[in-house]
Amino acid sequence: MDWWFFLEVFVGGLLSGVMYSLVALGFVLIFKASGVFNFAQGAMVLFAALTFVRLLEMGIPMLAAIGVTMVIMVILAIAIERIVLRPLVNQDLIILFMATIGLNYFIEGMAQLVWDSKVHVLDLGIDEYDAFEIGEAFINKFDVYAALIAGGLVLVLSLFFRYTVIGRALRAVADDHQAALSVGIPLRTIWIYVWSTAGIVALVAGIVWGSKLGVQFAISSVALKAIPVLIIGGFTSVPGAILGGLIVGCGEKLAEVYLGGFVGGAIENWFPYMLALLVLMIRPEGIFGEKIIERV
Amino acid sequence: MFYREAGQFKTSYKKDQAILPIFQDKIAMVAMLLFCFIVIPLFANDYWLASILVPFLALSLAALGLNVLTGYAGQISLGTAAFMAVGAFASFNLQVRIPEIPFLVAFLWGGLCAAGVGILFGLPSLRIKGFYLAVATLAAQFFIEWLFTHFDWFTNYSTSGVITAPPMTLLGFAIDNPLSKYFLVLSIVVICAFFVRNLARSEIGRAWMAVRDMDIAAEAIGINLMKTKLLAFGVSSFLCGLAGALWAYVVLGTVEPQAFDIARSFEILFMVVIGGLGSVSGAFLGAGFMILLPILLNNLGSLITGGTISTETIAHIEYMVFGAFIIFFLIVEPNGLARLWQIGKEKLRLWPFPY
Amino acid sequence: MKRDFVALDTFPKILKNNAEIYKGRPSIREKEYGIWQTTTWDAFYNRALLLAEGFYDSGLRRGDKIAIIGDNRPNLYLSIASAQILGAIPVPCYQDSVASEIEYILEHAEAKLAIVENQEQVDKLLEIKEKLPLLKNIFYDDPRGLEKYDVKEICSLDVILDKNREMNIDLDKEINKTSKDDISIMLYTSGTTGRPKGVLLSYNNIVSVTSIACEIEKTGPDDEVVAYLPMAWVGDNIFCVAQSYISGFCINCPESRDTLTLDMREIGPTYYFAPPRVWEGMHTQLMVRMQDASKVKLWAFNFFMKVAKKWGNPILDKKNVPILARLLYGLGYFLIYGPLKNNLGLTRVRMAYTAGEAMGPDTFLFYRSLGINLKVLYGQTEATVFVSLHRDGDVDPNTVGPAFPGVDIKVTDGEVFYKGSGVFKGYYKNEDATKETIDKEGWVKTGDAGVIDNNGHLKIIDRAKDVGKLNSGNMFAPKYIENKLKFCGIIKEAVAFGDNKDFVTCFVNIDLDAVASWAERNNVAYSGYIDLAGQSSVYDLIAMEIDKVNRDLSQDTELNDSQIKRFLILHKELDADDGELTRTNKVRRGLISERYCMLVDAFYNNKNNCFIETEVTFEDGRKGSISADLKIKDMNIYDLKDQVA
Amino acid sequence: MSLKNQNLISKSEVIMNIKNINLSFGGLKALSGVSLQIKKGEILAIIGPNGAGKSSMLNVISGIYVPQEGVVEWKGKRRNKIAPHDIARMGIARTFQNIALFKGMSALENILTGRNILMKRNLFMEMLYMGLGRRQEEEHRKKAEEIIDFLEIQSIRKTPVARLPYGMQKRVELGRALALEPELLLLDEPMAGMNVEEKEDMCRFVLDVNEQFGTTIVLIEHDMGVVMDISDRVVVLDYGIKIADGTPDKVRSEKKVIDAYLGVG
Repeated sequence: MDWWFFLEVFVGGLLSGVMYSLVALGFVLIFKASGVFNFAQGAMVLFAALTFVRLLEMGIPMLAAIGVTMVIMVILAIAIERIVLRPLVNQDLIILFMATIGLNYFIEGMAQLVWDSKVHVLDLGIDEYDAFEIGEAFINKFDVYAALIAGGLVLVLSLFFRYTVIGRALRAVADDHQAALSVGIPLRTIWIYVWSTAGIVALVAGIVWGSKLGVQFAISSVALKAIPVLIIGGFTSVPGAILGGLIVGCGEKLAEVYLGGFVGGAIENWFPYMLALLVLMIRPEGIFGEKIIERV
Repeated sequence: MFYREAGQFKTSYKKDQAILPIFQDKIAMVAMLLFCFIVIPLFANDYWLASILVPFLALSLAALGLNVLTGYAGQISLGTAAFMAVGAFASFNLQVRIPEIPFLVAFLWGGLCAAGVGILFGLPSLRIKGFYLAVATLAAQFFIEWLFTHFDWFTNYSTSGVITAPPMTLLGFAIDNPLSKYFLVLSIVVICAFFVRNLARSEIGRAWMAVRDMDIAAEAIGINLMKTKLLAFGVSSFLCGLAGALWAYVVLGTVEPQAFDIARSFEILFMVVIGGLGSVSGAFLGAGFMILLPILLNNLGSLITGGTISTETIAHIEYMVFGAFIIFFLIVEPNGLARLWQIGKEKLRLWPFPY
Repeated sequence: MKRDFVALDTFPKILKNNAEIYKGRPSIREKEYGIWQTTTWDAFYNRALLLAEGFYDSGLRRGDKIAIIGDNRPNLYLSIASAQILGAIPVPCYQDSVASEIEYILEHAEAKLAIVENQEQVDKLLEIKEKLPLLKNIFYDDPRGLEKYDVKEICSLDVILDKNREMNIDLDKEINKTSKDDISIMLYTSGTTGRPKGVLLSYNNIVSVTSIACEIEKTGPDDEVVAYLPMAWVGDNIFCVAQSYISGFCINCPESRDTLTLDMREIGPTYYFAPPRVWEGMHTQLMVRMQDASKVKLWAFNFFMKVAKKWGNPILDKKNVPILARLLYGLGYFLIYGPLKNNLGLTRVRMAYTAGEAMGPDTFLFYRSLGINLKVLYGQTEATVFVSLHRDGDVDPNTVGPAFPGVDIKVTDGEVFYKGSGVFKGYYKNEDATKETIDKEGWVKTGDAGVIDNNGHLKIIDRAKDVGKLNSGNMFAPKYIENKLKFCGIIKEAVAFGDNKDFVTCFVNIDLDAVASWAERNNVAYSGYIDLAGQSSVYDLIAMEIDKVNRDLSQDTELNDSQIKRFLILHKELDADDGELTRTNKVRRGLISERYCMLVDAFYNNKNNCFIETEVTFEDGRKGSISADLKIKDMNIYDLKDQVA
Repeated sequence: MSLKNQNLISKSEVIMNIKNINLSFGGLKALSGVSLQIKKGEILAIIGPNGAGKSSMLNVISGIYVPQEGVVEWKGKRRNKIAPHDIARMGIARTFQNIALFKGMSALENILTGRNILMKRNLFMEMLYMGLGRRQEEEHRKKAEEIIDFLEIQSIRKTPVARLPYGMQKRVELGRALALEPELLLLDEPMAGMNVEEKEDMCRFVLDVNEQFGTTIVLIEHDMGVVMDISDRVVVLDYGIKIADGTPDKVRSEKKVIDAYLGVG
């Protein structure tokens, strides 16, 4: 067996895993703060990416474009809170979940209606095929940068959670809604913050993925990839999301390379899910998730 | 106002527990059946039969199946299409292997296989709930889709992966024209609806609803959650499988995995949510809604813009409208059209009094 | 089914016959365990025999009395039938009377057995058993909570009905022994004065009168009636029991008090009797409910009600009506009247009666305008109900109709007398009372003041003894005034004074439901009845109604002086438990004017308010007292010449 | 004084015997060294201040919790871990502190659901609503109706439970438990949050159940007043330890109890 090749696959897996985590982060934020599983995260990635790329195409400088998109995402977050979440505030989580499915469709439709459904090339000035050489293994430069961005984002987020008022507030809510409310933090504002943050995370994910696959409808489906990541890592933990991403990433790559051959390939679509199922059966709350206790 | 119930008293439980205890409802039901079996065939043209009514009925059946699982037993599933696929492929394969099998038997077999697979993927529901479960069913969706695309055995090694469904003949005469297909599908759907209604008002149905409403209490009164949930998965998937077979054989005429992708799963989930969780009529209302809305939008679109509007744009608007409707119903009437219908009925029964 | 009731001259004989000719048809239904459990005529007959057997074994003999206490339950009706088979005399009692009242009746009637509904009644009887040496056994229908009682005299009816032992008495012979002059049933009239008297009714009385009634209304075995009125009241015995015996229709017993309306709706009786207060209650309720309807609905309702008011009665009376009006009425029927009747369970009603009290013409006409053939009858226990009765197409809301077939009516110096086949056999153990009620020619004095108008309709004004004179010398008929007041719907009870006085005054009880909903709509806050009754806005509301009545009275030369000058709203509802009303909810004038004499004085001493404290009895029998300072309000009086716009 | 007339079934036979059990979640002790005998046909009240371990005790009795130490004997046989849904089949039914009705169903359906364990499951017959499928629906409807009649809820038979007032819901839940025809009925704060009349009704029904069906009843409450009236025996818990066990009058007079209840009772 060729260890260099294995290494290459492994590292490749890890790096792509990081990109899953990037998407997963968005889910985690919202789930942590509101217990809502936001199925629309993928659509938000698509929307953010499309907005951003179209702004660029209009000739707006990148930083400005990022800024504007961020603002748009915040507006979107506010709109969602107003129109969707507030009326459903006391409903079962499962209802909220289905609502986000609806939201997912809405945003997907909107994104493509407002912008368009063509494939847009997003060039960050990194050559996709350029790679570092380590021994006989080739590690894709782009993936490395992506990983760095992701890492950076995680760092920023954790700082944000630890050192800002609102960040602490979010943690408080995550730990115990009542407590949070009793210290006088209105749930609504929290939700707006969370969704905005999630939106911005989506933007980052969108940029990264967009420049990898090109900005197109397909990238909304990376959300589906992120779901098993969450299950494995646990819905409530940022490091969990990262780790889950890594596991899924290299898991699927290795499986594809070493098993795929025997079963006609393309197993990365379902392999993560099977992995997730496995985890669910053993530890429903995920590796890092907090145990769910039911009171009789 | 049409309900004149005075004098409709019941002297036995048999009468009191009849499927439609109110006389006026009986009449309405009979009238509707007559309409479906006689009036529609007399007046509907092939376009309506082939591209609206038959698909509508097939999808209603799938929605009915999902409604058993999600609406009655409270177990959400995003893998409906996968179970449909199983139904379609199973019945196809049976017929390919044993050509002399009548297609109805094949359909039944399809349903049974789907039921089996459904129960298999239902197993996680014993440990996990809510959207965790939804995820488990997503796994089914992707896995099965993949299975049928990558193993030629299922597609009988046809090169394209797209295969035309075998012809159907019932008691000698072929079911090939829209009308005969309509009758076929309609009969199957009506029977299934009847069965589901009966289950819903029997011991099993109550067990399902108990699990849905308050599983701890359900356990405390001796309901075996595992058996009950798996039964729900079984019955639900059976119906979905049947629907899948119909979809492939009758609607498309071809058996192809692409017809059962995740989008279909969501479509059917939407039907159930919009139509109404936990009601038979909901499945039909929802399906009707989901089928008619696009057509409506198309016509509106071309009407307003005079045909200049691109189908793509319309598709996008469709997306938004569906999404919006889901949210709207979840907010305004989580029990969907069926509930609205029911409220209306209540009002009629109380008329002219407001309460 | 036409039968001559010469051979079949007693209920046992008729029942036996019914068991043959109506074999398999329902005779009595009871809603129990969620469905209408039905007993057929033959089954009913056989059970009756079984029960009779059991009664015989426990010592019931010809001529003995047997008390029946409880709500309308099939087994209680069955007990009556069984007793009659043995030639014993059933004595139904009001199920809500207190132990002492029951004690008096059972003691006076020398009851040997008591058949009661449930634990509540058993407890009452055990309370007074010592004082009733003659009372041998108590049988109960509903065993709930009675298993643990170990009193040898009490026993469940089921014990008898389940046992099937060999007959040691030939019941056929017993049945044949019964003759038309035997006493069929004994009913105690809760007299507005003094102790109740036991009215003896023979089979001849009941059969003859009832068969005529069935003739008039063409009742048949397909009719349905809901039994909900007290079994001790003559009406229930005639309208339900007797008529179902004669024409073979089915009696339906509701599931419980609080499901009555529901059960009414399910059964949809074809034949419905209700005292005015029930009709009025239904009407008020209906109007209150409609208040919350949407604008459109309300508009449609009001519009079509006008239509009905205009054309409903002519159509009902088969007068000829313009085709357009018919169409409009038809539409209204589809949209409003039909559903309305249906919700009240009156859709199938062929004939509807009211009696006992005067009924507000508006309410009366309201129901008729909906196409409900509501008719007034005037009757008495002593007459086996029927004295006079409205006929189809000849209905006048202000009268009680022409004389009942076979009944003669005469009015001598203001008081109504009658004679006919229904005239009772006498009061039990009370010769004097009997003598002073029935004179030698057999005329019975009703004690009611009335007149016969020019289309031969009888018109009741008041209790004869209540009719007094004002100091002006004009007639003073309190009841007449009180009824006029009560018709307005917001006044539940009224008591007028004026005999030997210069002017008329009255007490008022507001109708809590109606006034409360009024208060809601005009957001008047209140804490309870007393508070609400004391509110000056409520006083004004009542004053308006009284003013209407005064204007009305001022038109009548006779009653011009009877206009109400002063009134007050009582701080408590007049209540049968406090003896202020009879069990049939008639006001006990004398008692009231004694108990509240200080208020009456206040009226005529021009005081403007008066403090009063009264003792009251609560549901559970506890006593307490409530007090209030009552305002007295003055009204203005109209002269004859005043023309009303 | 006790409302119950005492000339009932002799309450000697022990149907459940709990020998000094210890129960703890993670670190914290819920019950320590509690022993308790439940005698056939009695009404036993377990009372105690909040956090005294009443609910834990109830869950031990019902079998949802299995104590780390100690023995629970059900009808003389030692009982080990059992599946939650088998508890009902053992003849133990319960109601919940905060109503756990099936909101999507009518009162009648809720009670019928209580009879599910007494029904046979047959997919096809129920699907066709024929044969057994229909027959058992009708037979058990009769039973359910008897309970409805017993609890005097005829007027709300077909009302969705969600629309019922609190007191009525509690009554329906009791009905659902009775539908199981249990030998042992566990009531978790049956009077919690009721007004006076509702409480009186509930008491009446509890007593009637006990008298007419001879059902053994264990109820936990922290409102002492009511309990003292209806129960034959009272057990008092405090901080997971049994501090008193005996007739209401006896218990009421015990110093420990008074201290534990200072201000509460």
